[in-house]
Amino acid sequence: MIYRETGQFRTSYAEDQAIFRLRQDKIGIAVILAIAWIGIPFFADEYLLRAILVPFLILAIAAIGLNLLLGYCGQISLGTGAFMAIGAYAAYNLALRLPALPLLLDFLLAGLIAAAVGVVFGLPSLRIKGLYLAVATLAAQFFADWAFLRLPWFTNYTPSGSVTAPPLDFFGWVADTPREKYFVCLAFACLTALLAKNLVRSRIGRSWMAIRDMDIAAEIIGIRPMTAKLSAFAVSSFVAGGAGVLWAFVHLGSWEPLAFSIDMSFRLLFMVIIGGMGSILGSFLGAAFITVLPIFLNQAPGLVGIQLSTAMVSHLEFMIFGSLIVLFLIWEPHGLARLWQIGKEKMRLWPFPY
Amino acid sequence: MAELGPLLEVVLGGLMSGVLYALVALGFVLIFKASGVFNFAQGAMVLFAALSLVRLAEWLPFPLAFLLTIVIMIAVAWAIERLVLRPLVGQHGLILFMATIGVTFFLDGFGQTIWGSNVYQLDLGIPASPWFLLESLFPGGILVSPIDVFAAAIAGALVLALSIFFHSTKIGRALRAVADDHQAAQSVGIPLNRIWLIVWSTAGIVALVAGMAWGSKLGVQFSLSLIALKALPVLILGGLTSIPGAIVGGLIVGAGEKLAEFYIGPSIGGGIEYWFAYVLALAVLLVRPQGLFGEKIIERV
Amino acid sequence: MLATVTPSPPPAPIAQRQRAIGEVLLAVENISLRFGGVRALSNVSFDIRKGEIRAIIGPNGAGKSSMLNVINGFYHPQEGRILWKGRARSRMRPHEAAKGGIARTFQNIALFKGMTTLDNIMTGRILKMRASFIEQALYVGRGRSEELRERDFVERIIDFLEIAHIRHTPVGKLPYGLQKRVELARALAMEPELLLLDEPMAGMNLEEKEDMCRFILDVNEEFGTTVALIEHDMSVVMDISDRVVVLDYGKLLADGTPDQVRDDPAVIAAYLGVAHG
Amino acid sequence: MKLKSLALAGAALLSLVAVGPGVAADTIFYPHLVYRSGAYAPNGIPFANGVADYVAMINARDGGVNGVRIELEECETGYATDRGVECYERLKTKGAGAIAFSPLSTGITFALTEKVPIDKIPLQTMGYGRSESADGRVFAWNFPLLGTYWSAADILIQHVAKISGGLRGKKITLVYHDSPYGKEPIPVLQDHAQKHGYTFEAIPVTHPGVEQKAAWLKIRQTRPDFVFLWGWGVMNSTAIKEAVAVGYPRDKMYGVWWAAAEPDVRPAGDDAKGYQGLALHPAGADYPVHKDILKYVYDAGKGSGKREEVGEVLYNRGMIDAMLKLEAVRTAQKLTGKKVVVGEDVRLGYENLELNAERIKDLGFEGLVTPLKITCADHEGARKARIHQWDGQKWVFVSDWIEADINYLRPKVEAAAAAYAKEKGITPRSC
Repeated sequence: MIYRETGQFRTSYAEDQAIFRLRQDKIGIAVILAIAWIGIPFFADEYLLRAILVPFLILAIAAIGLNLLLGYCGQISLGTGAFMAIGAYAAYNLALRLPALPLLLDFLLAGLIAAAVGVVFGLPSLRIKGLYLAVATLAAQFFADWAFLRLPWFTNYTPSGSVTAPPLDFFGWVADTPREKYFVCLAFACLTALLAKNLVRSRIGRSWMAIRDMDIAAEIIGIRPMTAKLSAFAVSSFVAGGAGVLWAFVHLGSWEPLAFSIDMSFRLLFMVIIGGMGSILGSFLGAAFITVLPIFLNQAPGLVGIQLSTAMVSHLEFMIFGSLIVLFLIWEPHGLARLWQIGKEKMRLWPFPY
Repeated sequence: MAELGPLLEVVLGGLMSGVLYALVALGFVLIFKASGVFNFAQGAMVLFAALSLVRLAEWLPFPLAFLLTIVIMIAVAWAIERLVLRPLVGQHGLILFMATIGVTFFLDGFGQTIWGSNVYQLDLGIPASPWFLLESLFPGGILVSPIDVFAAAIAGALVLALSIFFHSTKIGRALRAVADDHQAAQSVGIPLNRIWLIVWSTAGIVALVAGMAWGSKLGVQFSLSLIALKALPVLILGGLTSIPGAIVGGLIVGAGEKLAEFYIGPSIGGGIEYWFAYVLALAVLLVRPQGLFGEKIIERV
Repeated sequence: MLATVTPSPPPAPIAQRQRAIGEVLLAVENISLRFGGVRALSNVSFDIRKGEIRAIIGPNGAGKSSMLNVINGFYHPQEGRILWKGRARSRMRPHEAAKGGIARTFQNIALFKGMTTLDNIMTGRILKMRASFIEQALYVGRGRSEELRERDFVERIIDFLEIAHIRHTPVGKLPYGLQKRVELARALAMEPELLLLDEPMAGMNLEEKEDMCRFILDVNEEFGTTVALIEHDMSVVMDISDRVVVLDYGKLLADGTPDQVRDDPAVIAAYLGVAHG
Repeated sequence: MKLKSLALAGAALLSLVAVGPGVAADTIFYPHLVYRSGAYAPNGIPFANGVADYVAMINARDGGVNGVRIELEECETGYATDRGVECYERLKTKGAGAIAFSPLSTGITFALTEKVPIDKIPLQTMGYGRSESADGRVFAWNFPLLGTYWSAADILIQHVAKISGGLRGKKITLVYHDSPYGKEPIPVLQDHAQKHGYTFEAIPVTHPGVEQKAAWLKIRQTRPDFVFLWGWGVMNSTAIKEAVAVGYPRDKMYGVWWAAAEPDVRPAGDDAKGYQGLALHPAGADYPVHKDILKYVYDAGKGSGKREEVGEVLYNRGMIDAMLKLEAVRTAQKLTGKKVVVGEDVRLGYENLELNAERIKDLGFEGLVTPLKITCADHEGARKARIHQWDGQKWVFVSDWIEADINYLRPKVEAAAAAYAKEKGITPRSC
């Protein structure tokens, strides 16, 4: 009875075009934002902030990046980790070599550099499709892994190859407590989500979806496949690059190329599939799920009195991820986001389901 | 002459590695040809098969363990066909591909759960010490590894067996019909499900052979599943649907990456074989999107 | 839900015009198209005049769809040329044809199945939108105003084609007839000068066909859009088209008014034994 | 239905993650980062078992350290840095608070080095980690006990110089895991090359290390006098197999102490015979401490691995790792007078840790470890190793204890530590 649209009339197309059309949705998002900005920082302990929420938010950003490409434009990428790495190392080098630049500008430039590289590796998408593209993006992944490992300039010739981020100094405000870092990530996540949502409901987003659904039909309505695909690669890589900067600077602090290996790319792919392809909300749900599941598997059996070995838990994690991917692809390709939506529809009709 | 020796050795060593890549790529091609699925799980199947064999052989005589492993691989193929492919029939290739990534993770976890995570030695009784050929011509001779020769022989035999299977048996002809046109094949009364089961089982057995070759070389361990990643560019290079393509692609990648590593690598930091195959495949893709041996993709409107 | 919406006035008045056939809009000259050894079109020439409804008919495999594909740039003929508004066109890609003012629908519906009816039709307005990337990302300036303006335009097409009730439905879930209508709407949203319709009425029942005929005629009348259509239903073709081109085995068999074509002995011969409609 | 169960599962998940199972506050909390699956599991498992069994034995035999029970919790890192950081964040405040961390990964060590000073938790990196962290004045929270990679490199060079009567004109090739771990010894080996006059070449092997053909063909071509192997996990056994395949003599190969254990040689079978490596401690299960472990843990059916694997090289190393940590705890208890100690106390314990021969004997480790003394300035404590050789069945010592040259290494450690201090704005403590 609560989730109802009866009596809510939209009297202009502007209202009908809004991101959240129903009053209940507006209230819902306001509550969630209030919890995220006021509630969580108030009661969350350091562990929750540092080990769960910060990585969750950063991975959600990266997942949005991949989702724009895979879920909206239909171009698969197995190299998201590479673009995160490019962002991270670009920001590191900018901060190191151009200390005069403010950190925020470093972040932005790092994202742009990732976007530029993304376009380069997106070029094959003009000639090749689907599975072949997976190989092209894998090439990006392996090449980036190698470059940051073997070309010492990128790591400022540190003997170990491991680099350390500078302090998070935003125009004099230094984020060093977990709470402050959480705010930084939250701000970026909100901003990314909003911008991504705006893009996908604008011309550019529609041209991506047109390419995804039927590239031939897209062409006949005047969409240039090159522009659409490359812009998707650029935006996706920009977002992934930004997420990489946060992952390195905020979450890890000190890192090596392995932090952005193919495992990271696969994890992000899983987030998008499980969360929901073609859904910004899904990126958050997927990121939450993938972040929390290992921790859950670690702790749940102990609570109900079953002793699972660490190895078993880790193998279980593999098996559960694998099965879930298959299950979601079979039953609900639009993932958790779609399930959430179905839930809302049910609420809308409740208590009269017909 | 002194310069030629190492060059020959590198090429030879590369070609031998290439044979191993080709063995893995072969499994991919079989499945792609018959079911249009780009089976990312092939590498996981290699690992699973090798693990099963090596662990079963610990308490069974080897031939029995081998047969039992074949049974296991057929069971795996059946499960994949039944639980993953059938519900997804008719879906976009990308969806199927992602589903096989799911299968990969499942098999990796499952394999380690029941068989363990250690490095297991797979001793097929092949001497590991190298042979040195043509010692009169080159100082130190040309080094050849018996395991590599064995693997190459196995791969050759397997390709031969598969060709006979495809061209001279009834099932083989049915398989080729399916590869050409699913609907047409079905309309002349070939049960697609059974065909798929046969193909996946064959791919499972190819995985077992590949696992034996790799396992006897490197030991059987989790990392075997990563060779799937090496087989991908081989596949792209050779064309997704061509068995000779897989072999030739494997040889090119194997020899090419070892040569590149050996001669170019040191000057740009080394380790370039990590990506060389991919960049090579990418370059080929841009020139010839269907791969060296693949059928030309004609787009119909 | 949107019944109470009061549409704002249209941004630009659509010119009312008399149904008069104008000058040549598009001319195909000596077009030959081969796939490997197969000849799809050989030496075909005809023209389409501004404002007319031009039908292309012929038995299955006559090369009708190939002809449309040549016109909007999917296929590049080995010989011959195409004159668009009197200017010879070199090889062009379909999106360039779209930019030039050619829109089309497909025999097997080519909608964006994952998007709603509204979004599908909105894609037809992509060429009319100019907002920069930043404006779109921030949903400000032209990013916002264009969305609203084009939404308004699209709503008028939605009203025109009577599909307001399925506005927010993903098109994949719509029945066949409605999908065809949405596809027409998307093509109309492009405000094309030339509209290519590939069997717009295939697989429809009588009532749906009548609706579709009405829409095509209205489009032609109200918007002044030139229409070239492929159709199997002879009665429809004879009723609505101004001129008819008949193709057979990739060759031009006849060209003229419906009456002329109907009485052409060559056409009658070609159609003997072929079911009409 | 699907939805309802999903919602329920979600709620359960969240509540679990937020709260987690409690750990009694009157126990000592021992977090343990392990890898029991993936490419590095073959080496991760025996080490983890050694730690788990030793802690279980102390709990069973003594009821914990000075009667305070130890609560051990494992967290799987898969040798991945981000997973390691997540584990650290999760476990650091659990129970009464973590006593110390041992990530068993140089990459994770690098990441945690930035975090431990803030959280005030010691980082025990026995036989690995950042070499310059031996300087306790700058790295107040890092304890690279028993020897860093710089020490390891120095010991290896001393050994090969001794057996070949000088290294002038010789060739030494390092085959290393391309990660912070593998790169760590390079500066010392390069520096020695100038001093001793040998040619040095380093060949990287990319994670996880199954592609080494080109590396070994190169070695076949250049024929170095010695090959040092700085590998981990499946890379080690692959290296030995490739060495066999190119006919490089195994007895010219020397592994670091992480590349000289049973999982490294066994997959190569008989061909591994003659392979040598550094040993921080002997292998074997006939020390008093093993008898207690077998008696209190395995006889009670609580062993974490197979009985016959007790006493393997990495098992023993895990055991020693746990023992040193618990001795630091014991020292901390004595110094602070507290029963339940946490990270900050344990650091005090580390910096006053002294194990003399007598104490080692009491602990049942006689012959397993050499005496060590950690001070505020020296966090390494001891820097000795022996060379052992695989005879096809077991490891046999072929050298006596060799001690790294502190007079040579210390200035390098201090210089590197000073550079780090400058970069991070740390004021070194005066010890």
